[in-house]
Parts: sequence; structure tokens; C-alpha cells
Amino acid sequence: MVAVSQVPAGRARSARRNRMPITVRLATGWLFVAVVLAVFGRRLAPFDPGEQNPLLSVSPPSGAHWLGTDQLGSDVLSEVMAGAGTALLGPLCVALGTVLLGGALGLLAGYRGGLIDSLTNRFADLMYALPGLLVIVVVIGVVGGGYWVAVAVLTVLTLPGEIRLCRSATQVQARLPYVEAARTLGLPAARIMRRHILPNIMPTVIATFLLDFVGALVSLSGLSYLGLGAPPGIPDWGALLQTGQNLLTDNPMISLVPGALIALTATSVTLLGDWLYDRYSVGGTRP
Amino acid sequence: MNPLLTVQDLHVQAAHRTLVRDVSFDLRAGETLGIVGESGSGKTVTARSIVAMLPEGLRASGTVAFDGIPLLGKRERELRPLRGTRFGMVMQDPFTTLNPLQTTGEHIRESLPRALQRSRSTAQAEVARRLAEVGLDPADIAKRYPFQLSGGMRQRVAIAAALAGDPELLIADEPTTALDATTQAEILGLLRKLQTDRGMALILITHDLRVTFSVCDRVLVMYAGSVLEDAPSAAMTRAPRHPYTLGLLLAEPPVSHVVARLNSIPGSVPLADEIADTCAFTARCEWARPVCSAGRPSLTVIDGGRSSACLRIAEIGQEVDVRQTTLGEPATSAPVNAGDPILTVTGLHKVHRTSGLGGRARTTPAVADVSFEVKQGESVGLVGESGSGKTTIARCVLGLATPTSGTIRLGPLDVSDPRRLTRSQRRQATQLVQVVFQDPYASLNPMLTIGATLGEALTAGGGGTVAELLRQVGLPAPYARRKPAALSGGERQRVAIARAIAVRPKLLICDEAVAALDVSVQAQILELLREVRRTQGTSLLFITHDLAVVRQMTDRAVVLRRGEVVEAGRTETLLDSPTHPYTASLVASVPGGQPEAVNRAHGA
Amino acid sequence: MMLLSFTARRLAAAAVLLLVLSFGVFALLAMTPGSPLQTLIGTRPATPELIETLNAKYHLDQSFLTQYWSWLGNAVRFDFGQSISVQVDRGVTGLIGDRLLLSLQLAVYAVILVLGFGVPLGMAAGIRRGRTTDRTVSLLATFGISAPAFVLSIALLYVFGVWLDWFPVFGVGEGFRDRVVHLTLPAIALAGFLSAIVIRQTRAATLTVMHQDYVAFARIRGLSPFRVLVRYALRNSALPIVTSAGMLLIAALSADLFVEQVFSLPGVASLLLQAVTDKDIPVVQGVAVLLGMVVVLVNLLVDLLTLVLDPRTRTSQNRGA
Amino acid sequence: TGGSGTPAGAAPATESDIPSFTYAIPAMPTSLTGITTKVQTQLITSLVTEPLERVSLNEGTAQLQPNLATSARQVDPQTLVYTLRSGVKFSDGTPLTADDVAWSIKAAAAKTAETAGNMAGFAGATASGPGEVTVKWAFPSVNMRETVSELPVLEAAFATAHPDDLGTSAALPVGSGPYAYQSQTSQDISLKPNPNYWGTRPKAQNVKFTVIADGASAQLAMRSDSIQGSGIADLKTTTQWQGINGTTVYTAQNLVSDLLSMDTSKPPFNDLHVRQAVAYSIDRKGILAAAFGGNAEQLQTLVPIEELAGVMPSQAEAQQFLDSLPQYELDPAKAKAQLAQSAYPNGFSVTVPYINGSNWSRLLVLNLQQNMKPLGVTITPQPVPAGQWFQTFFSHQATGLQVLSGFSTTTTDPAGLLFGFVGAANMKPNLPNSANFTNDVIEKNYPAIAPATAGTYSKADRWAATKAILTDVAHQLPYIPLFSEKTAYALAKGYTFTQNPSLFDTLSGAWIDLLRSTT
Ligand SMILES: Nc1ncnc2c1ncn2[C@@H]1O[C@H](COP(=O)(O)OP(=O)(O)OP(=O)(O)O)[C@@H](O)[C@H]1O
Ligand SMILES: Nc1ncnc2c1ncn2[C@@H]1O[C@H](COP(=O)(O)OP(=O)(O)OP(=O)(O)O)[C@@H](O)[C@H]1O
Ligand SMILES: [Mg+2]
Ligand SMILES: [Mg+2]
Repeated sequence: MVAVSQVPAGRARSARRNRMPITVRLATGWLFVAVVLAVFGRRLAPFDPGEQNPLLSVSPPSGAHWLGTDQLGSDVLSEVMAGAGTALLGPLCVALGTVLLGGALGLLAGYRGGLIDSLTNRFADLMYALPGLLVIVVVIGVVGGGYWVAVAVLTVLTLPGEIRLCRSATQVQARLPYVEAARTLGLPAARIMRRHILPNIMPTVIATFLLDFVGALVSLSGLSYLGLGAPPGIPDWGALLQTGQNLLTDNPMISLVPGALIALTATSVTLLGDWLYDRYSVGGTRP
Repeated sequence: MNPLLTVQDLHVQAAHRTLVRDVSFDLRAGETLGIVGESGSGKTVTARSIVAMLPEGLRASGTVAFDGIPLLGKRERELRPLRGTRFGMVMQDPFTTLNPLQTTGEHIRESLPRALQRSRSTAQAEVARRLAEVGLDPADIAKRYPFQLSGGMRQRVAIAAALAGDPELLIADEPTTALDATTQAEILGLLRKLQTDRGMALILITHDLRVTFSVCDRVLVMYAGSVLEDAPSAAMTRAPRHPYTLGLLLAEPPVSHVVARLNSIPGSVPLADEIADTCAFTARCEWARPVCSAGRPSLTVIDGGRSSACLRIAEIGQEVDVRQTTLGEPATSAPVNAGDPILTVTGLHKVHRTSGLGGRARTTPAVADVSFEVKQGESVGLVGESGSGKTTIARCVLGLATPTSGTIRLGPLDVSDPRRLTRSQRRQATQLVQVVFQDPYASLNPMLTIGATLGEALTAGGGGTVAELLRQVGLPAPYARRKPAALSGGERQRVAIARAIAVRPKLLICDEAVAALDVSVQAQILELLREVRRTQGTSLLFITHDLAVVRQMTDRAVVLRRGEVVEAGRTETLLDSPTHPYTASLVASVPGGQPEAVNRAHGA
Repeated sequence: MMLLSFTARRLAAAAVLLLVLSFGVFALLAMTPGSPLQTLIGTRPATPELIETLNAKYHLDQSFLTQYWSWLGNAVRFDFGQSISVQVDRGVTGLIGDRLLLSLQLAVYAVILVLGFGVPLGMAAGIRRGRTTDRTVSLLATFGISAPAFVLSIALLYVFGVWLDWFPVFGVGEGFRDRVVHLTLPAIALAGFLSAIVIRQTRAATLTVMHQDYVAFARIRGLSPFRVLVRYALRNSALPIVTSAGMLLIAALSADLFVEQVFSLPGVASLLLQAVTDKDIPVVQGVAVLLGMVVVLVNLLVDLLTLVLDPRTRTSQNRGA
Repeated sequence: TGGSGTPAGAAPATESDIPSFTYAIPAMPTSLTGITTKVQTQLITSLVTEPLERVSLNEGTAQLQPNLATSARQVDPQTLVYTLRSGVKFSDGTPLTADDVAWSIKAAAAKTAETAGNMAGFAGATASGPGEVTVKWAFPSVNMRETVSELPVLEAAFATAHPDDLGTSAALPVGSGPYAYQSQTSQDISLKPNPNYWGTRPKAQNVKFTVIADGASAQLAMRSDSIQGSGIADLKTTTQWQGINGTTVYTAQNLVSDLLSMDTSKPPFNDLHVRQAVAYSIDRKGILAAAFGGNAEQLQTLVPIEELAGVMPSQAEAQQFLDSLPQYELDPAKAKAQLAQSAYPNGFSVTVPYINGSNWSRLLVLNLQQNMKPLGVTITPQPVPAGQWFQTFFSHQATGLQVLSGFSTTTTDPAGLLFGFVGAANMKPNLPNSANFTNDVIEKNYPAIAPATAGTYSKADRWAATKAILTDVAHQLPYIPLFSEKTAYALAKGYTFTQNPSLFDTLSGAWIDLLRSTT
């Protein structure tokens, strides 16, 4: 029997969709810079971000201090560079925690159904009825605990969305014949989930990872802005934005630059996440 | 008489490739034209070009003139007065063509000519008249929403809406593929009747030659974006003038008798771009000569209103005619000597539970009191229209669903409740039954290579190597390294079969295994399944709604309707002299399947 | 009939949810390190007499469940007790009452902006998919949905308020016109974020709808573009947007916190923040329950609205009849 | 220094009426009874429930001016007799009686009152005749007059009629001051003129206080004419305020102490070397510039020099003494050396609570954190709400290192504020010796400056004792003196103060009398 292979219709189209639009390329570029800053920011900074020179309090940008200084005379550029770490680490933890936990639970709930499914669903229902940020404000503001408690609470609050997404993506896959065929072959459930379903929902997982990251970035920097996030003395974009707001007329850079960077980073990650989602996603609904 | 519609050198271009090339034809008022072709051959794109409604990103060039008015390149504003009133279109899927938030009456009212819409009472009367015209009870139907109607009713509403503006030309793009065989026949009858009553021109697009012949005056055969043959129906059935047309005719399994060997066209359909300057069919044509690949032959008039794009038709015409009459002769089906039952289903019930809005559960009985058995080496067909519970039965047998009640035995094993099986019993069940699903595109994990998929299946039992498996299903060994995305539909279905037979199951369930494939490939797969059965002695449970396939593939058949068995027995008996009226109506609704049509085909 | 029983069932579920929420909030706050006594005493010497007075007044010496029970008993009568940090005569209820109106006005203004700009822009982007309009609108929406509300608020405040001096930068204004002028920047800040969500959703919904066969079928029948847009595209894409209103509301509440904070608006969200800073637990409890109530109510309304908008859900019980 | 003079460039005052005047306050007072120790509350309440006498600063010394009382007689060190102004009526028309005054003083001494701490030793107040009130103390007190004089006088009948909700918007107290309460919401307090006011009416007819939590918002409010006046909490921002069109900033030196206290009873601060290492790690000059923009002075000892007025022979001599005390400036080397000699040569960790919103405290702690980091000392800044801060402060359970912000008194005598910071007597809950600092030198000299006993010492003895204590403090370093902040007020275009209002004017309600329109 002769079998002439046919170039599937999908391929030409996917080649076209593969090309990154300019916005996504710019976003990726910035994210690369942001990651470098988050990891090496402290070392790359022209000054020690903690170095104080109170007599140079709130000076506008100059040759020595490109973004000027803050109230204690620390170099704003260095603080911004060092602040990238704090600004991005928490969200990274939230997104990672959410994706690992939520992904696993969602996969289990979506594939196994039954009790796990209804339990996670009830949990998600409850969490959906809560305005997340307000919950964190209440918890951190009243109960205390600071930044890492905020990260933990935020993870718990972001979980339901992630669970739902992974669950529905899994359900879409689980109904597909290839999974049913694997079940008919008597493969163990764990293997089916790992080898068959997981790789296929991975694009959804990665895209939601990025979107969760944005949510956490915005929430955590917002908390810092409200004075409930990063502790004083740790350079952080949200905190800089807040302290700088009182000094806007003297050195606008203190709040302008971190504010712009938060927005830029969040937008970049969203752009990348959207693009990945459109490009690779197979099932599930966008949050 | 001037033609109503003229299509001249129609080209349709996507961003980087050609979809349709050099399509030309005329259509006179009141004439019925069929366009046939396998999936992706450009039928829909051609139809959409005619009504100037191409999807975004596609560009048409050439000439499309309706009643002398050129349509291509016209602005939306200029086209709108023509649409609905001069020409109309009905689309494939009746489930998606109606606005879910609007009543049927509203659909028709909004499509009526302005003058009739003005007064409420005239509009109402007119809507009622139009609904009655398509055989629906206006009093009841007009106030209903689409979701409250069956597929057939929806298609009737869509036809009524498309005809509300009294167009002179109606294009119907596969109006029946989504419907049951019986409904399909009704809709085709309706279209035919409306066409003659109104003296309206009709373009019927389908991939089913039998449907085309039963309805159309003339047929256009499309292949990879080009027209290969254009001829009156009768002439084409009698003596096709292109090897591809011949291949199509032969590949359709006859419903009237079993053929010893199902004819297929080797290979699969190329892209329009790959055949830019050769004969489109040359790669798959047994009569191909170097001259066929030298240039692109154009559609040439041969005689009596027939045109063909085959360069060598004059030389090979004789041979083609002979082939048409000799092949496909009835074969005597040897009665199988069936052994012990391998599958016994007794009193199977299955009720689906779905939670509706607000948490209230709804129940859908899918299967009710079904009993049947499949013996060792036997092939049994499960026949029935959509929703009759065929898949549900298969899933219960496979352990993918749990029956509400009833027992299922696989050889020695009771698998009525898959959750109760022990690990070893489950393993045993795996060795007993395997499955091939309908959709070749979703049947394989897109992330795994063919080799990995088959390798995984081999670990479940059976023994052998991936290369052996591939050879058994007629695929070259290097395919093991490919991902499913690089395979055609037919090839994927072969891999799915390879995966199923890897564990050497006693029973293979094929759930509409060929329904999604083109006729030319369908025959290949059916032949492969026959071979598997022959060489490995595997029993088959063949699920299908296609009576021709049942005829070719099964010894016995069970007819299902709304989850219940209405009739069961030997396939020949069942199809030749059905006792239950439902089976009879199924048989009667096969287009061109009546002995009379078959005789016509063989009489020449 | 079905509508009634449905509403009744949803109301019951909502009540249960609120009860769980109130208990959660109460328990959470009861667990706070350092009793509210600390805050209540403040700069006063912590004499036994004072502690006794305060314990009696705020029921601090009773068991947790007793406290919750009496609080709940009062809460169902909309009496959330006395604020610790601000003494106005109607207690927490009065405090919230004073501020609710402004928050509501701001919300209504923002919703008008969202519906007036977000929906049309989203539809335009969906219909002109891939064109410049779509790219611009989508990029703006991506920015809007990512840029934190406080960044946007600060930018608006300083650019249009301080620098260009087009809008007042403080206060809420007296009288309708003045109030509208004062609330314009905050409403834009709030609507900017919400519109971004709505634009994305409308765009996605419109995209889906515009690719539906029924839209093509409508065009092939020569229906007017206006009819296709309104009866086909808008009505069908309205459904998923309405369905997501609950989620929108939650997003709005979070954004509102920053908007009220940056523009120093005395609304409910800033009351919550203030109470949190002061550890004013009765106020936190009151606001939390109130906001929970709003969320639950809106979700209920959304369900009812879906029922009205979509005939499929309305008659789902007699499907197949 | 002192409460006179106006800033250059302020427009000349006119005598025209100010129909209404809106003033920004950072938070809504918990209660409006006026019985409070909070400056921000007293700023408001003293306009309605006025004091018996008004304290004002004159030449660096607190002086009492007659108000509701025309005179006060110190009958003996433990007894004070006030003669009340006759013909004074409350805003509701009832005449003010000696009973009202006696009731008010007793209310301020109640155990549950915020002022109870100041009233230690109070032994009773009686209406000893028409228009005469006698106040008794359990021991001879040097500052009883200042304490009693600043208490608010309320209408007793109204107050006793509202035992539970007095001071809330349901029962706003009735007083005899220039204004009466009109209404209170969670956001504003509105005052209307008291029709029965006995004195010269201030120019502002109606006064409204509106809550604006942060300075940046208050600036915006002034920019958009929503407020006409505001206190400036963050002194660094005075230049920004001045940048608002037509706004004038008024600053005045005050008797305010900002200190860093270290608990000498607990490790690690029971080690003098540690305390010295801390002292050498603070950049006081730097913070002065960075946090106050020059609107503060460096403090040489626990209190500003003016607070020694009651005991010092002369300002010059006192200044000479203060100059002789050792001062600790930022010196990393010395800090390192001191820590090396301590029991914690490799450092330690400590959490430092400070009042949330006090910007200079934050900067100070951050400065300390940064400067001590190289020594291995980990300092964790912990902003806490003011109420919580005071509670932990007075409970003596704080972590050891604390920032004391804005302590002040209206008594220019060591018995006013200074005595409280030292001595075993003040090491109990509700008393301010947060350093738990005492020793033989302190105990020996303490009686001479403690209000209860100081009356029995001569001025010279008291001066000697004060010097001994302050010298010991300077060497033992239970506290590190930091700054004495000015108070600053901003007035919008069209308004002026006839002189810089001092903190005392704020407390006594006199500040509103200074307000004028310029149009
Ligand atoms: N919007 C589009 N963009 C790009 N390619 C398209 C588009 N629509 C269709 N095609 C391609 O055009 C070719 C012809 O498609 P068309 O839909 O006309 O086939 P068909 O004959 O109607 O097939 P079917 O029987 O499956 O409906 C196919 O290869 C298809 O992939
Ligand atoms: N998971 C499910 N939940 C609810 N109802 C279901 C489910 N699966 C099938 N049904 C219903 O059960 C009935 C039988 O469905 P089934 O898929 O077995 O039919 P079928 O004969 O295989 O139809 P088709 O020819 O369309 O494949 C249908 O009415 C279907 O709607
Ligand atoms: Mg098609
Ligand atoms: Mg099926």
C-alpha cells in the first residue's frame, strides 16, 4: 500500500502564527533585562542601594546619580535596580506555588472527578466570592505577618483560578480519544496524567503561570504601596513609589521610575502570556 | 439563453498559498449543479467566492458574474441588495447557523423583503406561509428558539430563511452532512421540490457522489482546488471521463452487495500548491505518464456537454469504461464459522446525569435494555442514527463508562463494573478488547511521536516491535519518528489501528472509524480492518451509521433507535428485507442506494 | 415558577455563603495578636477600671462563640457595633453609611464609562480583528489590565490634575455637576482598569460570535449591518460579558481601594484601609461583611440576568419538549 | 525662637471676617470630650471646651494667661484656688458655674480618662464658693497649676446626661469657648459660632476640620482650595507646601523631645558599650537635614533647654552646662570599637517599633539599620499604629530599642517631662521610663525634680540635682537625645496668622485668635 505523506494544512498556518509580533519581542526583551536586574541588580548597581548620604537628601537627577537620590540620600537608580529582586521574587513564588499546587490539584480534579473535584470546586467558589486584595489587606494589616504571609495568602487566593483553568483544560483533554485509548490500554492513571495530559495542557499552564505572575506583581507592589508589603529598608518598587509620592516635586524619579517599571513589567508579561496562550493553548478558558 | 451565473478562471489565494485554481463554469436559471470533491478540495471556498463572502485573509480573482453583474471586488454596500433576494446560501451545520437568541419566526421575518416586513400582520402571515412551505407547522414552530428544535427542523428553518427573499439561486453547502440518514433524505427531497416549484437554480455542494447523482442535473468534480471533470449526472455515472472520478465512484462501497475487495485510490489528496504545474491527480493515477507532469492540463470539452481535465482520456477512455463495469461486482460472502461468544451484553442500561442550571440534575437515558453478543472471529455492526446510544455501548464495554445496570462479559471476564476490577482483571480486559475512534485528529497524543505511542501500547502486552506494527498497517518504518501533526488523516487512523492491535485483542471496537475520512481513504482503512480480521482472527464490533459500510464489514448487525434494539440479525437479511419499519426507513433513505440506482450504474 | 424557586435556592446559598464569610472574618480577627483592648486603651493608663469598662463595652471578656453570636444577632439588624477609632453615633453602620454613597456614585460613574467605552471598543477590536484598530485597542487593554490601578491613578492625578490642571485634585464636590467633575479622574482610573477587562472580554466574545455561522448566514441573507451588529453580535457577546460581571466587581473592589486611596476619597474601601491601619476590628468586620454581601448580591443578579437574556437557560428544564 | 514673629513674605492681615475656615487633620479624634493628651484632638476641642487658663510661651518660658479663670491662687503647695470669670455662659445659654468646673476637673482625673496619668496625686476639686473652685493635691506639686489649667471645662449637666456616649456625634459636649459643635461625621467636624461667647470673637465664623490622612493629599487639597489650613506632619515637605500658589508656612520652635530609648534592664542594652555603639551609629546631623529640612534642632539632652527654665539660674549658664555634656555623632570606628568591647562583639538582632506615619522615625531607624549593619547588628524596622505604640511603650514590654517621638509638656520645669524618663518610680506600667533606667545617682537626685517632692527643695538644689541626673544620663546613655522639632502650619492664599502659632497655642485654642484674612 502506498502512502504519500501529506503536509498537513496546519503547518503553513502555524509557521505564520509562530512569528512573534514586535510588541511581544519588545516585551520579551524587557523581561530579559528585568530578570537580569532581579538576579544581578544589586551587583550591577552603580552604588550600594543601602548607602546613605542624608546630606544629599532628595536631589534631582545628576551626573553622579542618574535618577537622583531619595530622602536618605541613597542612589535611586541603585535602589530601583536592587528593587527588581524584591518586586519580582514574591510574584515568582506566588506564580510558582500556584502553578505547582493548582496545576496538580486541577489535573487531579479534572481527571479523577468525584470528591476531589467537588471539594476543589467548592473551595474555588468560596474564594471567587472574595476580593483577593482586600482579603490580603485585612489579613496583613490586622493579623500582621508582612511580606511572606502576603505571598502565602496571595498564593491561596490565586489557587482557585488556576485549579479551575487546569481542571477545565484537563477535562477537555480527558474526553479526547487519545486519552481514552490510553485508558483502554490499561495504563495507570498517574502515567496518563503525566505523559498524556500534562504535556498537552502545559501551554495553558505556562500562560496562566505568567498571568498569575502579573496578578501577584500588581497585588504585591500594591501592598507595598499601601505600606503593607515589603518591609522598610528593603528596596522595592511599590515602596519606592509610595515614599516618592511625597517627594514628587523634589525628585519625581523616585516614584516615576518604579511606577513605570511595574506597569512595563506587568504589561510585558501579559503580552507574552497572551501570545503564548493564543499560540499554543488547546483548551480551557482564559481567566 | 444567457447563463444566470458565470464563473470564469476563479482563483482563490490565501496569504501564502493557492486554494482554488482556474475554476470555470456556467449555471442557467432553474438548473441544478452538484459540486463534489473530498475534504479540502475547495468546494466551500468556491461557494463563498460566489456569494462574495470569503473568510478574512482570502482573496478571489477571476470573474464571477451573476445575471451579468460582476460580483468580485464589489463593495459590501453594493452586494447587500443582491444577497438574499437574488441569491442565497444554506450552510452545513444547522446547529450553528441560527441565532440562538432569536425565535425562528424572527429569523424568517427579518429575511423577508422590506415591503412584507412593514405590517405586523402581513409579516406574520408570510412567516407562517414560509414555514409551511418547508414542511413545518407555523403555529408551533414560529415562537420556538433554535435550541428547541431538532437538527432537521433547524435546517428547514434555515432553508426557509434563505429563501425568504425569493432568490433565483440557492447554494447549499453540504446541507445534510450533519444530519441523520433519514433526515438527510427528507432535506434533499425538500430542496429538490423547492427547486422545481420555484424554478430556482441550485448549487448543491457535497462530498457524496450518490447524493449528487440523485439530485443534480450536472456535476462538477473538484480535486485539490481544481475542477477535474464537469458532466451531466447520468453521463458521469455511466462513463466517468477522468480517472479520479472513476476512483471516487469505485471507492464508494455499494450498499446493495458485498464486494470482495474495496477499491481505493492510493495515497492522499495533495495541496493545491503542490500540483501547480502538473495534472492534479498524477501522483495517484495508475495511468499517469511523464506527459501528465509536464504541465497543468485545463478542462477541455470532449463531447455532449462533458469536459475533462485528463490529457490522456482519449487513450484510456476505453480502459476506464471497462474498469467501471467489471470492478465492484458482487462477491459471495462466505458464512463465518463463529466460535464462542467473546462479548456478551445483557440488559444494558445507561443513564447520563448532567447537572443543569442551579444544581438540579437532569438525566438522559442513553441506552435502555440492550442485549447482544459477538462471537469469536465474528464481525457485528451496531447501526443507528446519531444519539441512538452506539458510542455509549462501546464506552461501557471498554470500561470507560459504568453501566447503570446490566451485565457485560468479555469472554470469561465480567466487566460490568469497571471500578470493581482487580489490577490483573483489568490487564486481562486490555488484552481482550481494544478500540479505534472516529476522529483521526484527536486519536493520537499530539505531543508523542508515533513510535512512542506504539511503544507505550506494546508495553501493555502483545509483544513485537514498533516497526512490525507499522508494517502491519502499511506505514513505512521511519514514521515512528514523526509526530501526528506530520501525518494525514488516513495515516493517523492507521496508527490508531496499529495501537489497538498491538496487544492482539480478541475484539476490536471501531466507533465510526471511517466516518471522518474521505471516500478514497475510507476504502483503504476498511480494507485494512478486513485484513486484520482475516490475519489475526480478531472479532469486530463495527459501529456506524453508514449502511454501505455495514454491508461491507459485518456478518450480523444490531439496529438501535433511541437506545433500544429494534432489530438484529444477519446483515444481508437485515438490509435486503428489513422487517422493522425503522430499519426499512433507514435503508430507503440511502441516497441512490435503491436497487434501481445501482442497476443504472451497472447497466452501462 | 422556575424563576422563583431558582431565586429562592440562590438566596439560600447566598445566605450560607455570607454566614461562612462572616464567621471567617470574625474568627480571623479574633486570632489577631494583641487584643483590641490594646488599641482601645491607646494612650490612656491601663488601669483595671479602664480595662473593665472597655471589656464591658466591647464584650471582650466573653468567649469567642458568645461574642460571635451576639455580634451576628446585631449584624442581621445591620448593627455592626461601635468603631474603636471613630465615635459616631450610629456606630459602624453609620460610618459605612456615610461613605457608601460616594463609593456607589464612583462605581456607577465608572460603569457608565466602561459600558460607554469598553464595550464599543472591544466590539470594534473584535470586528476589525488584526487591523490597526484591533492592535491599538488590544495593546491599550493589555496595558490597562496589567498596569496597577495605583500607577494609573497617580499618573492621572498628577498629569491631568496637578500638571495640566484640568480637573480638581481633591474633594468630592457639592451638587451634581461638581460631584461629576470631582469624580471624573477617579472614575477614569477605575474604569481604565475595568474597561481593559471588558474590552478583552468583549473582543473575545465578539471574535467568537463574528466567526459563528449564524453571523455569516445573516450577512448572506442581506440583513442590514446594523441589525447584524446589534441583534447578532452584540446580543450574543453580551452573555459572556454579563456572566463575568461578578469577577469584574471583585476586580473593581480591589482597584477601588487604590483609587480611593490615591484621590483621598472618603469611600468604603478607604474606610476599610483606615480601619485596618487602626486595627479597628468592628469596622473591618462590618465592611468585610458588607462587601461580601455586595459580591453575593451581584452574583445573584448576574444569574438572574443571564436567565432573562438567554432563552436556553430560561427553559432548560423543559428542553427536548 | 518662641511663638512670635511671622514668616517673611506673608501678606498683611486685615480685620475682615472669615466666613468659614477648613483645616485638615490627619485622623478623626476618637472622642471629642476634650479630656485628652493628644495634641491633634486638643487643637479642636479647646475651641469649644476651653481651659481655665491658657499656657503660652514667653521668652522660652511657659506662662499662664487668664481665660475662664481670672486668677489662680496657690494657697499652699497642695491647694490651688481658681476665681472664675463671671457672666460666662455655655453655648446652650446655661451659665457656667463652679460646679461645672469642679466636675470637669474630676472627670479628667477619673481612672478611665486619658489624662489620668497627668493627674497622679489629684485629691479633689470642689466648688468652694460662687465662682470659686478649690483643687487639692495629695502632695506638693510643682506643676499642678499647669496641669489643671489646660483641662477642658464642660457643661456638667449635659455630660452627666450622656454617660456612655459623651464625645461621640450623638452627644457632642457643650462648652463655653468661641465655638460650639455643629456636627460630626466620620470625615468632618463642623463648628459654629457660640452665640454666648464671653470673649473677643475670632475672625473665623465657622470652622470645619476635615480628615486628610496623608500630607501629599493635604497639599492637593490646599491646591484645590478644599482646605485653608493644615498642620505639616512631615517637616521635610515645608518647601513643597510653600510651592503651592500663595501658601504661607508658619513654623515655631517647641518644647518637644525626640529620643531613642534603650532598655537598660535587659540584654543587649544593659551593656553600656552597646548603647554607646548605637549612639555612635546615628547620623543625627544627616537626619536633621534629610528628615526635617532644617525645621528642627539637635537635642543636647533629654529635653530642650527651655524645659529647664524652672530650675536653671540663667539661660547662659544652662547652655554652658549643656555644651559640656558629651555628644555622640556618627562615628563608625568608635561604634565598632565600643561593640567590640561589649558582650556582643559579633552583633545582635533587634526589632525597633516606631509610630507608623512618623516619617523621620522611619528614616532614623533606616539610618541606624544601615550604619549598624557592618557591625553585625540586625535592626528590623517595625511601623506600628500610634495606639499600639503607646500601649507597648507604657507597658515596658517593648523590644528594648524604641523611637520616642514628639514628647512634650506645657510645664517648663524638669518636673514637667524630664523626671518621668528616669528613676525607679517611673519604671512601672503607665509611666514613661521606658529605659528602665536608674542608679544611685539618679535615685539620690530624683526627689528634687519629681513633682511630688520637688516642692521641698530650693531652686539651687534642684538645679544641682538636674545637672547630676543629666550628666549621668549623658554618660550612661539610657536615652540618646535626638531632635526637637518645630511645629509647622500651612495657610492658604488669603489667610495669615498674626504670629507663628506655637504648640501651646494649639493646645489652648489660642491659635484661632491668630488667624486673619488678608483680603
Ligand atoms: N480562512 C482560510 N484561511 C486559509 N486557508 C483556508 C481558509 N479556509 C479554507 N482554507 C483552506 O482552503 C482549502 C479548501 O477549503 P474548503 O473549505 O473550500 O474545502 P471543502 O472542499 O469545502 O472541504 P470540506 O469538505 O472539508 O468542507 C483547504 O485546504 C483549507 O485548509
Ligand atoms: N457524557 C454524557 N453526558 C450526558 N449525556 C450524554 C453523554 N454522552 C452521551 N450522552 C447522550 O446519550 C445519548 C447517546 O449518545 P451516544 O454518543 O451513545 O450516541 P451515538 O449513537 O454514538 O451517536 P453519534 O452517532 O452521534 O456518535 C445521546 O442523547 C447523548 O446526548
Ligand atoms: Mg466545506
Ligand atoms: Mg458516537
